[in-house]
Amino acid sequence: MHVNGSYTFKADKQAVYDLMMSKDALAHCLPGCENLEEIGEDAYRATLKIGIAGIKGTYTCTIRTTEKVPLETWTLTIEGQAKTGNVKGVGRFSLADADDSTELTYDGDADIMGPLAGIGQRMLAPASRTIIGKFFECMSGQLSGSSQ
Amino acid sequence: MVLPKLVGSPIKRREDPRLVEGTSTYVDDIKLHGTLYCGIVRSVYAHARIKSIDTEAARQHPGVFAVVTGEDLKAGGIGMLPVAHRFGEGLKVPPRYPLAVGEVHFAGEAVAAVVATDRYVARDAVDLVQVEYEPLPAVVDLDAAYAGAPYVHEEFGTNIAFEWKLFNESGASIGEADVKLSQRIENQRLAPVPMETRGVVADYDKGKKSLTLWTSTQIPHLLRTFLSLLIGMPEHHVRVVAPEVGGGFGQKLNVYAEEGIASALSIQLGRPIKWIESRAESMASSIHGRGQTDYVDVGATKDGKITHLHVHILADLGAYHQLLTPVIPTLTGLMLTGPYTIPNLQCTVHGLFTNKVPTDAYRGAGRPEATYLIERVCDLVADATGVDPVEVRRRNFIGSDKFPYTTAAGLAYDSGNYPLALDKALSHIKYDEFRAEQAAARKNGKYLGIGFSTYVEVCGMGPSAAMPAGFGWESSTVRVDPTGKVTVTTGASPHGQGQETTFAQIAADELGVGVDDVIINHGDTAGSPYGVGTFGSRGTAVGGAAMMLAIQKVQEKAKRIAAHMLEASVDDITFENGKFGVKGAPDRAKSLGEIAWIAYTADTIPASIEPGLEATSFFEPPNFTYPFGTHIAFVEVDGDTGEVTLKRYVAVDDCGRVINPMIVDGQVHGGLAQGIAQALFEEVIYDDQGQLVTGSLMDYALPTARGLVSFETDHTTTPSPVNPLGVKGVGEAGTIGSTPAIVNAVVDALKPFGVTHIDMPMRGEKLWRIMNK
Amino acid sequence: MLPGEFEYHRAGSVDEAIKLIQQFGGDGKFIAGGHSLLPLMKLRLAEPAHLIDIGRLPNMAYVRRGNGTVSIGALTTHYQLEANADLAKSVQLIPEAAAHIGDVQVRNRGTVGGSVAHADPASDLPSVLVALNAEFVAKGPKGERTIKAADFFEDLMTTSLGEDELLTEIRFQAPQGKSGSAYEKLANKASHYSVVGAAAIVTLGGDGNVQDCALAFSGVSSRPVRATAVENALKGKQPTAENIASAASHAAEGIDYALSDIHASDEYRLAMTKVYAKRALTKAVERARNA
Amino acid sequence: MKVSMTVNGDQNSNDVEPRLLLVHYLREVLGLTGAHIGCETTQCGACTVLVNGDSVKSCTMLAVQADGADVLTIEGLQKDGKMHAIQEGFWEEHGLQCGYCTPGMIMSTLQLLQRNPHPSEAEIREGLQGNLCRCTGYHNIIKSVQHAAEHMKEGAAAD
Repeated sequence: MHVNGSYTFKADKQAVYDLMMSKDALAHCLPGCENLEEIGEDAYRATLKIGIAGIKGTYTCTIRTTEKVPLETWTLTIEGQAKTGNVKGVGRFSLADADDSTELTYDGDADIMGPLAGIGQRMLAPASRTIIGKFFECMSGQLSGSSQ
Repeated sequence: MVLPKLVGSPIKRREDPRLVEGTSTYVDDIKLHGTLYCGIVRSVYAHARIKSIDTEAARQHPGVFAVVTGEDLKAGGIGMLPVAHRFGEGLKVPPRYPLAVGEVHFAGEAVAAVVATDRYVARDAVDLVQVEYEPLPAVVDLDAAYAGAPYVHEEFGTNIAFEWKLFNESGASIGEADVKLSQRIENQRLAPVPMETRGVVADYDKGKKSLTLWTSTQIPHLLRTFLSLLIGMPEHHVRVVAPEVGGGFGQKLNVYAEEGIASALSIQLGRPIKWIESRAESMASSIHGRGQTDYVDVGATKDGKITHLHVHILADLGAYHQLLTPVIPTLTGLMLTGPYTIPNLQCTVHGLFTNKVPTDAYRGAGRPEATYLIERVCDLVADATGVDPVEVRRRNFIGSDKFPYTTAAGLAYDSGNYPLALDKALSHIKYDEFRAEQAAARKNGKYLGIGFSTYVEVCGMGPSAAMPAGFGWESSTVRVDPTGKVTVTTGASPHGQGQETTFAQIAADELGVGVDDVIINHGDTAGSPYGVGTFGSRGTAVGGAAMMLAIQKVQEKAKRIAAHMLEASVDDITFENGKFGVKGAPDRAKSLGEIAWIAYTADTIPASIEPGLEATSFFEPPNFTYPFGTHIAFVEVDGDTGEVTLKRYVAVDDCGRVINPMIVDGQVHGGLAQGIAQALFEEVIYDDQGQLVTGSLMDYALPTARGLVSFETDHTTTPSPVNPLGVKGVGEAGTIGSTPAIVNAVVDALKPFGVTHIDMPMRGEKLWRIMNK
Repeated sequence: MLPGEFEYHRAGSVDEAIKLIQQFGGDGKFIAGGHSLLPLMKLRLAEPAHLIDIGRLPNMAYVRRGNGTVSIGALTTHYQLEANADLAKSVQLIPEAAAHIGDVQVRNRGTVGGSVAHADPASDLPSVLVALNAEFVAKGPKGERTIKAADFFEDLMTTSLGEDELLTEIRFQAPQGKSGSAYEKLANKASHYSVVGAAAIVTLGGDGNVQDCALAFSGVSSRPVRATAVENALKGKQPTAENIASAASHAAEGIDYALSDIHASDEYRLAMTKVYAKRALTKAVERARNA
Repeated sequence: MKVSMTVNGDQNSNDVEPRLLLVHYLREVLGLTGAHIGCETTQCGACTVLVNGDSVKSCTMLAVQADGADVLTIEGLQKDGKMHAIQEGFWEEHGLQCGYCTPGMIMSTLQLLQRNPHPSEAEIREGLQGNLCRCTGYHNIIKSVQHAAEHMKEGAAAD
């Protein structure tokens, strides 16, 4: 499943980049994050409760940031396992200056393996869109929170 | 009293009272004391290496009795699942264990099994088994699988499991034909979806060291043989029972992992084990059907005579061979010329492994693909030559005086009269008026279409020598009990076809008793001679014929006993109006019951006659049968949405002699619904990672009452010479004939948009795009 | 397909139901007919630890009319809407949309409240209620409040109901004067959910022109969407076939996100909004003329 | 927890897990195996029974939700050992083959004819939309329902 989109942050590139690399921000904004443990450089293990409304799966995830070009681009890979199946998301992120703000664009693939793929296909695309949207909204909130 | 002639009458089905009253027994209705429930852990990946399986949490779960993996079963002596073994050299056969060992090759493949106190706890425990995988690249698309790496089974270095060729060509080459055309034709994957999913109850008797397996199957006897080999238990210690079976459609013509797993677990735990497949499991792990991409080149004359047919079939086998997997696309190759005299035929089949559920026989099994292809070709030739599609078919028909007829593929068609069925179908419609109505409607933006399909199928499977794994015969025992009642056992194992009725009609007529004096038993290996099963429209053509031979033996013996009773010569004994008498002395005639009593009391019969009145026969058919017919579909395509509405459907079928016209029509109706649904909407879809995205009936559409019409059925009767009943079989006719009729009708409707071919299914969006490009 | 374990509580009153849901926080779920929740639980996509059965709460299944306001109790089943003779005359699109839901058995059990609180984007009633500018009455620990339809459906399976709030009633003004309404649907062939569902209400003035109209879609986006561009294009105009078609051509405007799945692409869904807008409006106009 | 319900006129009371589906209560606890399970996602209708007079898919209802209810299953349709007119209709018109969908189909037909004693073909097709049959193509099911409608005495449907 292809996912792409963009989000505008009211901050400069450095702030947005730092935010996206921040363990604390991730721990706060990754959907249903119950713990985020560093397992290496730019690599974490986390338990995420991902879903919409009452439909949530608890995923044991590894999260890695690779191919970093500071202030420009990076790749985020999330691999998770849950009872309803496994997920793998690989997203390429990039930042661009916009008038007094920064536009983050992402482009990637999210693959769902297992029962969820077979029974939930109708909902997967809009659900991932919603979940990603919430993530950025939360991150944006972190930004304004930290500037206060 | 003159007994009514039952054969040919639409008598009500004798199996129905228990079914409409809800008192019948399907597998899940069997409840043995102490039963434990089995749940299966299935692969979430289409292709992956199993790194580890952690069963501890599941084992610790309250109510869980056992958790086993592929390695456990293998160590316990459980072997590999069987495949059709007479396919020929060069067939690549990957090993397949009931629970995967080392690697998984499709999403849904069984990886581990749990056993628990009830089905809810078993389901809980399935979630507690942790499997760690190393994902490997999945092969999904057929053209990509043919092109090369990645490979489903790395060890073969190719995805091509086999190559199969037909070549019969002489004279001018296709390049010299007046008209040449090429078409890529897809025949999408389908799920059989019997309303009852599969299910198993395995019960091991420690004292007798024997196993009874109740399973929803079409082939209890073959299953018993293969199961004994799979689990290493002597065959005579295994009993297989097919209780009431809620539809098969080929999906239950197989030997499945769970039959072995439940058996192994019952032996291990000494308790009855029940496993009932969920619908999601059924969609993701029981066999699928169809799945071909066909590249077709056609040569024809200007006036629509097809001279050359060259076909390259890419057949989607899925990840493994099930019982008959590689055979199915070769049936397509053999039936490519349909009811037509096409002199030059070339066909190459490449059977391809993909990381998907294995394909195998689904209602029609290879023949719907052939019929779809050639009937599409007829319309393509009509388009290219300007000859009317009906006329193209007429010009290419094998003449009714040419039978038996050997086709370019080498098959000997038994009997047929194709123009007769076509004419009869045309007599139901007003073709010219429709064309005028269609032209007028088009001017108003209304798109009406008519589609024809004049098919022939190969049925009555079949002579053993021509069958992929032999086993082309069928058996039956006919016993007249001392009170004159008749107990028939048949090796065929019907599952909705109504043979408890049709066989009783035949037996009652032939033995001079009432239909209620006959009972037809089937589906229990302990209670019948070894048999084969019900599939390939063979139940009556082969199973009924076997019963007929046994009846004839009983009749002969009854005559000998009657001769003794009547103090006459056997040669003078007649059998009329249900009684055995002496020529010229009808008042002295004896009923079957009177004879049976003497046969069993046996104190008055001479030593030259064995006691009892029973006979067993095995019937080996000398040839297949070839039913045929003409189907005509009327559709309307919504110009705004592309949605197709079926307006009318006419089916004229010839299945040889008809035993029960009501049942024959019922078989046709059901087949039509399945064939129509393939044309319009049924489709198994995998994503590019090999995940099944049509994994439930929320996404895999089955036909409902609302989307169909009442069908107009009619028949011609051309008896088959290859069996003593003259029957041909009708179980698959509707499915085979209808798919191309619908597609041809939709393409016909969209002629104004310049299309000549549309791949199935005819989804609204697809047609909308054609109309709005 | 068997649900996981949970504790079951049967609420005897609305207050008790709210008390229970408060007690269990995010681990509790209301269940009425269960036709949205139980399938998810059987697939183990939803695993609430506590089910609070509100299916027997008294006096919550009704359709009432007074002073032009129609009130529908949250426990009213789809079948009760489908078979309501008064609605069939006054607000045709409600029984019409209800009759499009699932099948007879589903309509016998499924409730209006359960369906809209679940907010499946492909279910039929949400767009109907959005077109009707309905109000949703929610009761929670802090008392009762009403939520406007435009604010009720927030996103995919997400409403503005609080976790501890219970939807008790839906109400709206029945269209007045020379009005007609219709619901037209392109259904998914497997699930019967809407690929596109169009809910239209048209009121004609004395001059025969469209005095007021409302149009909303199910199935197209993550939540029901209102087609204001179509409404504006048709208001004040004669409801001729040309004018309806011309207005309907704006149907996809303002839909910033369209669903796309194996049954229909976003492009097709958006195109079908125009077709179904036309069909629903045409039918509504016809009914308004005969009102 | 404890559930009590009247099934086919008989009073039953049992202790069950809250998660037990009604269909499993009927089949496993009461031994009434006429209602079948065919899809589990509320599409096929093989598990259809009447609860308080309404046809429902018993695989999408918890047994505890039916506490106190009056349930009618296929086993309760016969009166004095005689088939119900709908059962007769399905038998007469060959409205079944493998029989797996049949009990649900018959219970849906009962609901249909209770609400509409003389349905048109289109109304029958609509009324049976919630029941899938893979064998008959519905052709003879339509005829079976018509046969039943003709032979059901006025008021008999409500029995």
